[in-house]
Amino acid sequence: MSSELDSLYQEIILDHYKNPHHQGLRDPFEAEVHHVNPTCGDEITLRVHLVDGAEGPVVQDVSYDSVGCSISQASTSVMTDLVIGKPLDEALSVHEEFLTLMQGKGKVEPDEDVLEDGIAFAGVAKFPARIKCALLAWMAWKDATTQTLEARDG
Amino acid sequence: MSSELDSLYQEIILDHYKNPHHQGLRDPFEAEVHHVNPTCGDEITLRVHLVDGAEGPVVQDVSYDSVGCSISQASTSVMTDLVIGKPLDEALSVHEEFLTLMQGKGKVEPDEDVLEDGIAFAGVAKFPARIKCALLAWMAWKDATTQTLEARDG
Amino acid sequence: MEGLLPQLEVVRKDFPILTRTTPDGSPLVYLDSANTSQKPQCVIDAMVDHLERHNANVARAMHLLGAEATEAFEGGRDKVAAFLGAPSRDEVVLTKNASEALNLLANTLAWPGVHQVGAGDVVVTTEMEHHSNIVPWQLLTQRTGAELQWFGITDDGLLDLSRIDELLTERTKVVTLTWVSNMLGTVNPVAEIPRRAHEVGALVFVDASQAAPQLPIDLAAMPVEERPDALVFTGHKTVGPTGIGVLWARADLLEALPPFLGGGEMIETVRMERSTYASAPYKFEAGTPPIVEAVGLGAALEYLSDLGMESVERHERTITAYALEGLQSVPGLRVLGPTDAAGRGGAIAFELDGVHPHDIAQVLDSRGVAVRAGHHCARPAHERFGVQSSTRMSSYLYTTPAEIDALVEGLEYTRSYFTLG
Amino acid sequence: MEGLLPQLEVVRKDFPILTRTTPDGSPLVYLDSANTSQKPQCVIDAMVDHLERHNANVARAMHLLGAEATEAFEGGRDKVAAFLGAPSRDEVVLTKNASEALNLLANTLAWPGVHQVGAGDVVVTTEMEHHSNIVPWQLLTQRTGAELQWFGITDDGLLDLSRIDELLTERTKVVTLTWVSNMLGTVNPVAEIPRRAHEVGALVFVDASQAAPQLPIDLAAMPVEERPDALVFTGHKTVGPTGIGVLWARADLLEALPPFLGGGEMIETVRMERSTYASAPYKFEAGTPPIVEAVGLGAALEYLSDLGMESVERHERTITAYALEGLQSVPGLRVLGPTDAAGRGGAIAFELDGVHPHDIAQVLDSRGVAVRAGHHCARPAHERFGVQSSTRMSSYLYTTPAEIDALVEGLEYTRSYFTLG
Ligand SMILES: Cc1ncc(COP(=O)(O)O)c(C=O)c1O
Ligand SMILES: Cc1ncc(COP(=O)(O)O)c(C=O)c1O
Repeated sequence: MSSELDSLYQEIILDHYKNPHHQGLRDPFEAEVHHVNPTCGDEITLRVHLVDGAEGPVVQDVSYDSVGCSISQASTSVMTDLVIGKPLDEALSVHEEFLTLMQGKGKVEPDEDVLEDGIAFAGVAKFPARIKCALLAWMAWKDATTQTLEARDG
Repeated sequence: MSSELDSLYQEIILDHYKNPHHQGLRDPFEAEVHHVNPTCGDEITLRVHLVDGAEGPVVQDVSYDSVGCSISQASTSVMTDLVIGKPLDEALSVHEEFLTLMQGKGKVEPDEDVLEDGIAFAGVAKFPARIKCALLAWMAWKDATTQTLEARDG
Repeated sequence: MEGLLPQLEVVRKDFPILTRTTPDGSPLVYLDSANTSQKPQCVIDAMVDHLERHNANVARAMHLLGAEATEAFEGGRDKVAAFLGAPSRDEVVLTKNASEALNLLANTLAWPGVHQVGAGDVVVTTEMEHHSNIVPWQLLTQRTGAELQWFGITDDGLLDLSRIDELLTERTKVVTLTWVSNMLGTVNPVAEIPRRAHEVGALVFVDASQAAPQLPIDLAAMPVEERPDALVFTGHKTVGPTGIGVLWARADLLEALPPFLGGGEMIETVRMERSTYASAPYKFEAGTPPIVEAVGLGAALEYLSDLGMESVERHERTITAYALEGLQSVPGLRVLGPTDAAGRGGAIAFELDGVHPHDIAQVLDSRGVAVRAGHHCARPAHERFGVQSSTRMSSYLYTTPAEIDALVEGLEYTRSYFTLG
Repeated sequence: MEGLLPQLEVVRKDFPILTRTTPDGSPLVYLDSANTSQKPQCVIDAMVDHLERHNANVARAMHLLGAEATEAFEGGRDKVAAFLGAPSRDEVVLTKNASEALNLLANTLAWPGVHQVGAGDVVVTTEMEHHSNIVPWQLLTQRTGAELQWFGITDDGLLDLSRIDELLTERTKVVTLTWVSNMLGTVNPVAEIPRRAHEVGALVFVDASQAAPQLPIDLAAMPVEERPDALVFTGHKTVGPTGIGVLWARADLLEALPPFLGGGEMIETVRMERSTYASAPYKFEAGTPPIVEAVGLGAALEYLSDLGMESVERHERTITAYALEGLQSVPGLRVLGPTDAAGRGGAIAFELDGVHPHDIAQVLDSRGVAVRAGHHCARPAHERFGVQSSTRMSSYLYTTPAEIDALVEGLEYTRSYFTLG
């Protein structure tokens, strides 16, 4: 019983939950989005700040304000660690990798070099009801990023 | 097999079906109604002509135009035989009696003194899908009669 | 324990799913019955028998199976009418769920007819409704220019009647409210509100989705001025199948409302230019109705009546009292809604300090205890209490005191796992 | 006989009801499958297993049973998507029947949105539609001031395309038509009409209620300009249960339509003042969906796919050809609709001189042969042929040539009973 639970609630997840990184809403930002998990009401407001780097856009900052369960809060914190400071291309491929892990029904082997603390969510993929929790912030980030790029191009 | 069928398609019914009484739409009339059996599309247009008798209204004429199956056509013919010329009160109680017979699931013993040829429909009560056929004209007559009375009173 | 259903262990045997265990072998403790109830064997058997032996389409079929299926389907309607004490069986419209029944009412009021709702009219709902009794009225009022107003909730979780005179005026065309809250458990004054609303000429609709499973209902016995004009419930919460709901409405209201969905079965005559409609209830049942579902629902309501709704109610009250006591013994736990079982239904929503409802539900689930976490389709009521979501346990006629003990132990464990762990 | 399903007798064993007999012992000859189909054991078993072991509400439940029920329900949606070759599973909305799916389309087009239908706009249907594809459009056009027009029927029972240029103009906002007629059996040109209608910018909706049981459908394989914008069918005619229907519509159409029914599951956030909605398909699935029905429908469509829809189609054609031949051997019998099995579905409506359809159906029923009598929810098509009602036989994958023989013999007997007797 506890072992099943422990595979979900990894130490890393509980740590991020108790001490989330990059919390709060900060300026400057190009896009702000509000996402909701309609099943449970968990919510996140998230801002993205991109700057131009030598080889394309770089994720300068991601700031947020959110209410949610341990999984969604920890996932938000881990996500900011993983994308802030990265070239956008690289951040987007981390996003892809995380998505693949979550949709893998617990059968995908996570790559620690890419996902770092994110590998702790491998266990979540076995709990279909919680996958949405783990993805809430990632989806919000993707959405805000897309909006930022569209605003630039348009 | 045939005996079950024969209990439905009594000789009397088939006779009325082949040679329906009082057919056609006639003047004068006080109310004309159009009823439909939505299940199968059977239709009847029916007129009622009431006159005042010594002890209340008398059913002077019931005339009709209809399309329908053997049961509905025969039932219309029998109905006109039973109500035309009768004091309205008496006609209404024949109507009641016929209704009771039809809703009796084949367990009501018909009274030949009241229902005359109508007793042939006792078998129909055992065929739920056909009860509506047998009642189409009776319901139309009741409706037209009610409309006539309301127009008088109103 | 006094007040439980007699022979509770025998009753539990009627429900095959209650013998299920979790992957690691814990027995299932199902405390999510306000979400959906479990089904007794007799309901399943009735559906199987229908599908294996009597299946046909209804009304329009004249053959042996058609007659049997029609009798079975209309028999379901008769059983619903009997269960509600409906003045007439023709007042019972079978829908797909309670939500459709509420939308049927809201939707038909948008179109021309004596009850049409338009600009300047007011529709009144409450802050403790299920979303299915809020959103249809938002759509109606937004689309017609009418105004939506609502009763609030007191700090104790009761309907706040202090503004009743402002809410019920001659502008008020509709008052719609839940009999029993699916989140707070509150039992609302469903005699007083109809009486007051009828005085100003409003229609009153009652959402009995949580009441029908738990309380005896007898529409015919209600004084006319206190009887709602329409009442809805849903099959799957009364030990029946999904795919079927019930709208009861008084005959002349059904007659006065314009059609909702158009199609087969609801017509009298169809010409390309225009159609005429069948009379109620058929006018509101376009297309092939939920036939096997009506058979299942009929069996379900008979099952409940055989147990006796008074006994079911007493059982629910008893378990609810025991649960309220047990829950409040957990440190840091706060019950949302009335804490006295006497005037309350069996849904108990609560918060536990420092642990998110998802995480509570997850830990409980790992011990085989099934509860619901989230806003339970009652987000405004959550907002009223300043919480974003809650955990909800809900018992039913098959719930035992031991299952409540398992919940309380699970909550103690959750605390230790999360806040102290 | 060439073209029948291989192992037809084994297939028949899958359908428990086919072993039924009438009270006097005649075997059941079920020729009313266009009305509703019979159910194979695997469908019934899937539903029972769900109710006995996995029943819970979906989406909102986080516990073991909730996860299992959600997976089973969404698995049903996946199977529907696969059966239709839908470009995306999120384009599959589960309704209560085909009628609701058609009303969903007609109803949402009444309200503000890019596709809103209003005064001056034209909606085009056909004279051979089921009432469920006529009445919703009458309601829409009457309520919005738009105009309803329709394709007629040729003497041979085909869609009359001679007025197509008048019907499809830049005023035309919607064209809705049946793929296969439930009365005449006609198979309509469902590639040509969408192509032509799309040229004038109209939306095209296809009623596949009779097509889905009989023909392979592959939406993704259709050229975009010939693909309808939406397509509906109903569970109970594809060996699935009642209480479930399917609306497939392209993703951006679903996104553009305003909500239909409001309530639980279809929302994103609810505040008393206003709500935001979930994305498709959930936006159109208010309230508890047909869960056990989705499980049953999934099993049904898998059953059909396992047999192979090409084989089912071949079987239907073969039986239909044999039936057309047999029926036309009966003196005084006139088939309504195409008499060549090649381009036709399995419903065959006919008249028999001097005997009313009710009486035909009654005599046949006394011999265990189940057919339908009436207007089959296609009154305008009957009116077109100057008949008030007809008798209809309709075969399906379990129909044998011997059953057709029983029908033909029964018709001979009917003649003798009525016209000569
Ligand atoms: C062509 C056609 N369209 C629509 C329907 C309506 O289906 P349902 O009654 O399941 O809504 C039917 C069947 O009755 C049909 O044959
Ligand atoms: C109070 C209340 N009203 C309405 C509903 C909606 O019922 P359904 O989802 O079956 O339409 C529910 C249950 O979800 C409920 O608890």
